[in-house]
Amino acid sequence: MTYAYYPGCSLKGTAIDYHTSAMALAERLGIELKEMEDWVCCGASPIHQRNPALASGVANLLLSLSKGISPQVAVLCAACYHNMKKAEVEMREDGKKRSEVEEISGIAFDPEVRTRHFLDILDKDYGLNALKEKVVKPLSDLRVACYYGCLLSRPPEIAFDDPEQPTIMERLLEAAGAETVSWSHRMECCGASHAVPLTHAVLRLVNDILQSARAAGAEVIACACPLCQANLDMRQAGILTKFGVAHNLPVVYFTQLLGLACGATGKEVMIEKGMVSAAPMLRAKNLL
Amino acid sequence: MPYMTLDRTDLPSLAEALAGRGKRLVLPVREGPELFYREGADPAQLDLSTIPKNSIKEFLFPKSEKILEYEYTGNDVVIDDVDPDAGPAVIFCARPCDAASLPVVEPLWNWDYKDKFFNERRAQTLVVTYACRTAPDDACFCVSVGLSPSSDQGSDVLLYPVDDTRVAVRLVSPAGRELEEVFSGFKKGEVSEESLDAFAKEGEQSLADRKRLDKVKNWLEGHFEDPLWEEKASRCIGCGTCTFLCPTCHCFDIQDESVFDGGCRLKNWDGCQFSLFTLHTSGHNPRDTQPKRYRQRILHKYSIYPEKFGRILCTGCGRCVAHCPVNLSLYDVVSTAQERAEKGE
Amino acid sequence: MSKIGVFVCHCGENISRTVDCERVARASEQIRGVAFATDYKYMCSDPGQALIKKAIREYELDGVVVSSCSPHMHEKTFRKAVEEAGLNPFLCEMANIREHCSWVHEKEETTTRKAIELVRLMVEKVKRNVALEPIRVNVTKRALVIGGGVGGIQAALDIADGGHEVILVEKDPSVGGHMAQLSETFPTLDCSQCILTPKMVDVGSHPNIKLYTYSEVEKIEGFVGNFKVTIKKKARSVDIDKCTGCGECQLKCPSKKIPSEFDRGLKNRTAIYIPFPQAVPARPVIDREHCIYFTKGKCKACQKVCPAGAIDYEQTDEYVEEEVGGIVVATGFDLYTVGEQGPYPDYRGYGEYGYGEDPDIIDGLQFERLASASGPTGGAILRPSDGKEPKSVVFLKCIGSRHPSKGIEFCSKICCMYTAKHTMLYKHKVHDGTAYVFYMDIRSPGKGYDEFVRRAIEEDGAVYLRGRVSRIYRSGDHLIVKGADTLSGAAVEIEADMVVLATAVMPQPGIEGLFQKLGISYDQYKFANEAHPKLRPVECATAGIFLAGACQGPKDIPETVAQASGAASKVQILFSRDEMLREPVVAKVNENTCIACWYCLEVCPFKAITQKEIRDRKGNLIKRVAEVNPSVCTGCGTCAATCFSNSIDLAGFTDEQIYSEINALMAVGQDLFPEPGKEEGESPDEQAA
Amino acid sequence: MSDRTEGIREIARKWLGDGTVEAVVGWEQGTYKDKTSPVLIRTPEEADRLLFNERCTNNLMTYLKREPVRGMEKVGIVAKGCDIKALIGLLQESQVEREKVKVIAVTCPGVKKDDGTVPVKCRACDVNTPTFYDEIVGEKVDSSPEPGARFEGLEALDAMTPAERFRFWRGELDKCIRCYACRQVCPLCICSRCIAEKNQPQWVETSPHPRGNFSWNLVRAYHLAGRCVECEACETACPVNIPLMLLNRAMARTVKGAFDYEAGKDPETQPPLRAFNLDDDNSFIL
Amino acid sequence: MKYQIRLTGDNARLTREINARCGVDLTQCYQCGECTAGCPMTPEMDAGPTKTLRLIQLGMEDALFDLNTPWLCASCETCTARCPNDIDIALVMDVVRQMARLKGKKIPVKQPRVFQDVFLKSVENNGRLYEPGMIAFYNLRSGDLFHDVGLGPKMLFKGKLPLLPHTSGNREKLREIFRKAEAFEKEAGKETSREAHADPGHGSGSDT
Amino acid sequence: MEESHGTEAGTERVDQETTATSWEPRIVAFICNWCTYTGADLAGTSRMKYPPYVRVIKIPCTGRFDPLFMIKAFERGADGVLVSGCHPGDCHYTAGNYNARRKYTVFKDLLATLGIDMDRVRFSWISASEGGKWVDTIKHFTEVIRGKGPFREYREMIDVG
Repeated sequence: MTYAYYPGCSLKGTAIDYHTSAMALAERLGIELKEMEDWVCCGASPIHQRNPALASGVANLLLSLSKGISPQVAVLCAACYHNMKKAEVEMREDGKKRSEVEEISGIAFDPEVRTRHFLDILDKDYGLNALKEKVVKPLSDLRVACYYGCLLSRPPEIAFDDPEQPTIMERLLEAAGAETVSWSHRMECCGASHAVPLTHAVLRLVNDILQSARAAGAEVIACACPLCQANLDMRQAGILTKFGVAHNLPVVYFTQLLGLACGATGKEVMIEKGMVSAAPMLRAKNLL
Repeated sequence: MPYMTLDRTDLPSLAEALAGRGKRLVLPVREGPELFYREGADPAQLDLSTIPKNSIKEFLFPKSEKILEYEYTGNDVVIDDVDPDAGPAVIFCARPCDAASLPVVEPLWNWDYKDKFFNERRAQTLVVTYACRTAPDDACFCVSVGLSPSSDQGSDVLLYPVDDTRVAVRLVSPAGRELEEVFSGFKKGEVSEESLDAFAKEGEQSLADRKRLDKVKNWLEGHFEDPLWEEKASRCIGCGTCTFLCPTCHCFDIQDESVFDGGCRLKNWDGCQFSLFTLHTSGHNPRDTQPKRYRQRILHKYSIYPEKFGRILCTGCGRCVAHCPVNLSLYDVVSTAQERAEKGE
Repeated sequence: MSKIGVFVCHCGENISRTVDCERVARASEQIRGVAFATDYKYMCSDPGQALIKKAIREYELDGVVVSSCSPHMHEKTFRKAVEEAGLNPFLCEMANIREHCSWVHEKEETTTRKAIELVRLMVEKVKRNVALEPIRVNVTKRALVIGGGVGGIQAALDIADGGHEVILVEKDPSVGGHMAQLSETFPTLDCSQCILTPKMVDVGSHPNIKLYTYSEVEKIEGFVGNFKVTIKKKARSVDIDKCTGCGECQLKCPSKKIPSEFDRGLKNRTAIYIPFPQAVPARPVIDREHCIYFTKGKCKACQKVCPAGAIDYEQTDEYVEEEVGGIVVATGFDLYTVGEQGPYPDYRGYGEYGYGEDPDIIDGLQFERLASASGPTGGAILRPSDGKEPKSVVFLKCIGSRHPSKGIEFCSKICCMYTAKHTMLYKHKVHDGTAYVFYMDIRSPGKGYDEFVRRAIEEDGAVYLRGRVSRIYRSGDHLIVKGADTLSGAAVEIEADMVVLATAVMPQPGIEGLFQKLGISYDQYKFANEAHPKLRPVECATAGIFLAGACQGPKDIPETVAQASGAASKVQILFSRDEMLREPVVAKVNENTCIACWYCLEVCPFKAITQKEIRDRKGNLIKRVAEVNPSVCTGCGTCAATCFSNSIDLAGFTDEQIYSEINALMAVGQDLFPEPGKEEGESPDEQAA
Repeated sequence: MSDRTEGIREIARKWLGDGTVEAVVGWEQGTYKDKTSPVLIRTPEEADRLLFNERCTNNLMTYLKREPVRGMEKVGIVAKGCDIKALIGLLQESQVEREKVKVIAVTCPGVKKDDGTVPVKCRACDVNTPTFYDEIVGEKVDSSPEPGARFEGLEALDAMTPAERFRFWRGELDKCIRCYACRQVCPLCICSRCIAEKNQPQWVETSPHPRGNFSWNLVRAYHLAGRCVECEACETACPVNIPLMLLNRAMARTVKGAFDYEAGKDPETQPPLRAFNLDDDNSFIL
Repeated sequence: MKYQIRLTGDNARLTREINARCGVDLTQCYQCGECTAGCPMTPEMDAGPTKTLRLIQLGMEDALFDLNTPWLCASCETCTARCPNDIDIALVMDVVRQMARLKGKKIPVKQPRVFQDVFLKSVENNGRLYEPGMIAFYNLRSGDLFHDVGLGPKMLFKGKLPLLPHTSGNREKLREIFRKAEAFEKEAGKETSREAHADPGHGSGSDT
Repeated sequence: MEESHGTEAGTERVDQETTATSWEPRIVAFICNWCTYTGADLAGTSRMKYPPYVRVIKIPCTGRFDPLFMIKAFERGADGVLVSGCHPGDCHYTAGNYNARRKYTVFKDLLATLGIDMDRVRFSWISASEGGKWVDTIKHFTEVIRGKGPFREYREMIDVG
């Protein structure tokens, strides 16, 4: 199993732990994530907010970089996935759009190419049963709130699971022995695209999400998006200041937890990187 | 007696010269992969590489021809005769098998009724024939019906392509001889009568393996019912290709085409292979299967017509062999009949 | 030679003002086959008609062209007049020189010439007309009513009271339908069962009604007046004649945990059960899927306790044939169920409402059961999850309906009213509770309807919020409903104890199977189509089949009942004669040339064409050909136009007739390309003049 | 190719021997040049006459509609993938019963026309290895239809102005001699009485004058719309070389575009003129 | 009430312009409010998506570009996902922002616009995003010099911020796409826009 | 003489003929009994005015319309042919017009392929209440046909060889 891997900017920066843990996990599962050469930034939310055609043009460039590796493009960041998948689906289904985008990017769209989130790859290509076989250290007794956020399944055309009630992360983590909690805010937007310019508004959203997860008894939040992770993790200090609530709820990447379950060390999955560290809790449960 | 020769390259100019005096000009030209005789084609396009797909029949007996007009006034009908839409014509470089079809069908048009449309056209048409040096096609079998690749029957003038550059001219009919001056204008040389004989021999030689079909008539008369018909003709799909391409087939149908208060009567080609051909008003059809219709065609050509007019209604041009959509070969059928007659079967 | 009479009408001055009628008549005389032509001031008047009759006799006319107004105006008049003169009425045609000529053109040469040409076209047509005789069809005076809800009940009773036999087929074990499930009805708030039960009993005991419950229509053959219906009586496993309906079996049945269909899962029932106390017939049925005997082979508890010995495990499905003349379809509706795997696979669910899987998110019919005195809670409004009284209930309208992205664009029509009713019923029972209603529009036209909605708001304090809800999720003991109030522009969040979804009114799942058997058409949602949305709202395009109730589209009870009575009346009109007469404009097959490709059969909207086998005397099949049933054919001619070999023709509009009309467009005398300045080809009268 | 020939003969021998079929319709060597000719084989001994080669251009399905094959209880027929499309058409229109016809399918790398060129149907072929048959002979041949080949002739036609097109067709159709070879050879011209033979009324003038020819060819193409399986039999048979397939393919393109339908693909579907959709294109109707 | 609606004829031109730009037909909006109900940013917005769409339907151009709503949209697409009429509302918000920029409108809320600009500038310059540089530049441009300044050192400490920008071999290609897309956006919707401008006073809202 | 349709040649001819006013367009309308015929009646009862060059041939339903009718109409001198019936969903026979629409779709493309000037062929749905639409349709179609001039190309095929 070889995939053309598009990390995106965050995974080489603020979300280096996501990248590293995903690579560690992939290696243990025997999945090859081959990084595309000379990739550029997908532009995240600002790019389509500025100019939707530009967003699609850049996505088409990114998709074309998979040539020579695999038409299956593996993506970890939800924002990158969203931009690329959306452009891909649009181009495949709308001939007019396709020619527009091809014109702008100067690159012919290859209809064979498929943008795949790593969650989807683990679920459909690798399979829960195969994953179960690789688990050496089950995440027993760990109550996880799986957080999807918005961009993984919206619009519904790009979703790889039920767009309103996804269960893919729960299924993967349960396969690794964790207990997942049922909670209300798993799909609510954390406002990450405004994390910098409109911090005050974002604090409210993050607070609601953390509250909901805690109320459901979660000990840790697992997510699949570097923007969500950063936002939910880093803003806890701000929430304490603004609302006087100390959540102290670690927010980690699902790859980190799965990596641990599959035998990677805490260092290999960079578990220490979070602002609210998950390490003490995991250590207490003998998972580190 | 020597014959004059022309340069082959002069043939287009010759054609123009012959048609010069307001005559309609018909000559073979290439259309796609095949040749067709076409009226009004550019003589420069003259193509003599093989035998055209159509015959010259349509220039004497058009596929559709108005023969009268009528009009109602009140409750009366007024009928107007129509004259043939003809004028002097030259058919240039007809093949001998095509030219030979004219004397074959002439008695037919002058039998119990003299067909003014055919006759008038015939009288005004000059046929300049281009002899075949060797059989132009595998389907040819003119020798089988007593003709030859350099037959002069029906021709006013016969041209012999004696070699790659020269064409010898033989003025056959009185009408042809009247044109001596025109031909002389293009004269470049002469050949001897012997060389024309040699030419004719070479042509006949190229068809040496073709059977002489002299016993077919007899055989047919005794084999009206024979498994041969079913065996050969069950593949026949009943189209009109063979009859319409045939230079001697001459069946026609009369159609009235009317609008509200009048119309015209047309004479259109018809073919004996169509299931409607002999369909009676009662719904009965004496030739109700394709093998029966095919048998009729062979019988008419090789038995009935010869009986009545003393000539086989076939010039061996081979079009029905070459162009049958299901490759049902008339030669195959009649030569089988001949063989069986020879064997006394 | 034909002898056609042409009668040119002046219509007072309506025609003659712009058309030279006299000249039209004189020109018509010149047309071949015209034996007589005249003009007259008022052809439709008595003297005008007398003129036509006289000419028919005098000139022994074999065809008549009345050149006057539109045939839609007076075709019947003139055909009748012609018939009175002894000529077949179908030998009369009209040339429309008023609506299509004199009224729409100026007084010019061209207008008169057009009139002459229109006459000419019609003369040519009439020459090819043949005498046609009306088609007579026998009528079996028994009716079939499919569906035993209030619509079917009403239709059956009306027809039965009219003195005709009725076969009533209901798929469930009892008649009653959805109305039996309702608590109270709007806008009067009278008890649904109180008004329905007597009618159910009537149906059960009416001497003219033969009731087949737990039965389905299996096959339908034939046509108007002459249907043959095969009914499948599903095995009840109870001998309905022996059973007394004592209910002992229900008490002893050990399989008690089956969600009750009647209570929409809010209560359980046993495997042998009477669906509800007032059921008609009040006889139980064994649900073989859940019965322990049928699933495990052991038990027979019911058989042991039955004092009448009515339990029959060996019973099998039974098929009976009935002959009927007319059919009323009253198959009703079902509610769209929120969720991924509803009964309507073409339509997506509501993941944002948790697919409605939270026990406290219920639909309108479930609320009816909660509010019903005979319901699972005895009429107390208690939420399903824990039986607590909900202090705040949020009602959501347009769930599924008016939701193009979910594939349903129509308005379900009854939700606005029943939601208002629900808020009242709730408020009447939970005085300290609050009802919230999210709505997009309030649609309450109807007698007393809008007043009713206002009452819910003004007297019973229902809080109406104009907007939709984006999300519902559970938060502890509550459901959080996140909606919007577009009037204030604000987002709204409500902590609710219970949520009631007014889900879309959909046809019965899978009902298209029945519609296909009946040969009636249906729309994209599988609602049956009426013959004409305005003028034939209870008839189907297929003659002899009528519609009643929500199978045709969302309807409330009064509308359903009214339509049912309408359908019953249509049936009785059909039964009022021993024989039906039908227009002889029907298709006819030329069997000699038909090649049995069945294009005609497929394109016929009325299933009037069937396959016929032609056999020789020994019974060997010679060929198959299409055959038109003239009793069913309505004469649209689609078959004739579709047939490649032109082996079907349509009487009255035959190929020859149409051909002749087209042929008459051009005359030899017409100069189609006149030289500039030269007059156009003269019309015949000018030549004559 | 020779193994295909042997395969066909073997099956034919078997079927004729054990009474599976009364006769087998196949190709045999013709007597003119390298052409083949359709043949009806009735005994196992005769089976050796059957052959398959790249000159087997005829679509034998046309024989299913005519005597004597039509009257037979069981008949075997040799068919290329393209020929089988015609059979599917005949099945859709109930002209033959599936049980009656036993198909010996032959995988086909393509045939050649009389002039040695490869016909469009072969260049655009997507059924080199048939999927609908009773027996199949020959090695599997993968299909790789040349993109655009199917409709390539239409582009030139599309590029013309209507007036140019009309002139083009006027020239082509004037040549028509009404021999009806196109109709007779067409496996899907199934009418026992063609509309051109109906004279009460006579919608189509039988005279081979320009107007009659125009109507005839127009009606023929219309009656084949959505039904023509593009076997090219008509165009091949036409003795005056009218490009009939241009019309047929134009119709195929319309039907594909408007109704997403391709003839000869699926015996279970409805031919487009036997059905309709409520949301069919309405844009051209004012 | 800041605006009075005066309808003088062609009030549909904004709807048409948006349709021309992105293919979204806002006549389909029946103002149910589901977008507002689900929008995480509604509490911060002055109008909310539903009202925004209403102003577009009525052709209230001035009022529309005065709204902060489009700039507060977090692009979570909850509205798009749940719209009963399948209207891509998030895309409309993008397009409104785009139109405001092209038409040189004053932006009612500055930070998101500045963030967008510096983010894309960083991408355009480096091919990839250089987060520390982007944040610093953002703070400079937005005037909020110390925004999130506390987070920086923590992140550096955690090794989450790279010290030097990454660049990509496709940087030039990316810039070219930026240029072409810019040209394209100017071209798109030009027709409707021109038509709109040639016809002033039509159906636009006016200040009272 | 060069025969063509299309605008270049068409315009020339028109000038000549409109001044001469001798040629009149011949329009044949095949219309259904229930909708368009009644709509045309309504135009009459409302005393609307339209050019007198249309000849109506009534058929029960557009389902009855066989494309052969159109060919024959052109053969018999029509310069334009209109086919009109009930709007989708309104067919008196429920589906005749849907079947007709399929025939039109195929047939119009065939005519276009053969080079028939498609401006001379028109399909419409005109309901019983659309008297105005009938009038507009005829007016407009007449104008178009006037602009095109006589359908010489078709009619000249009449001459027999």
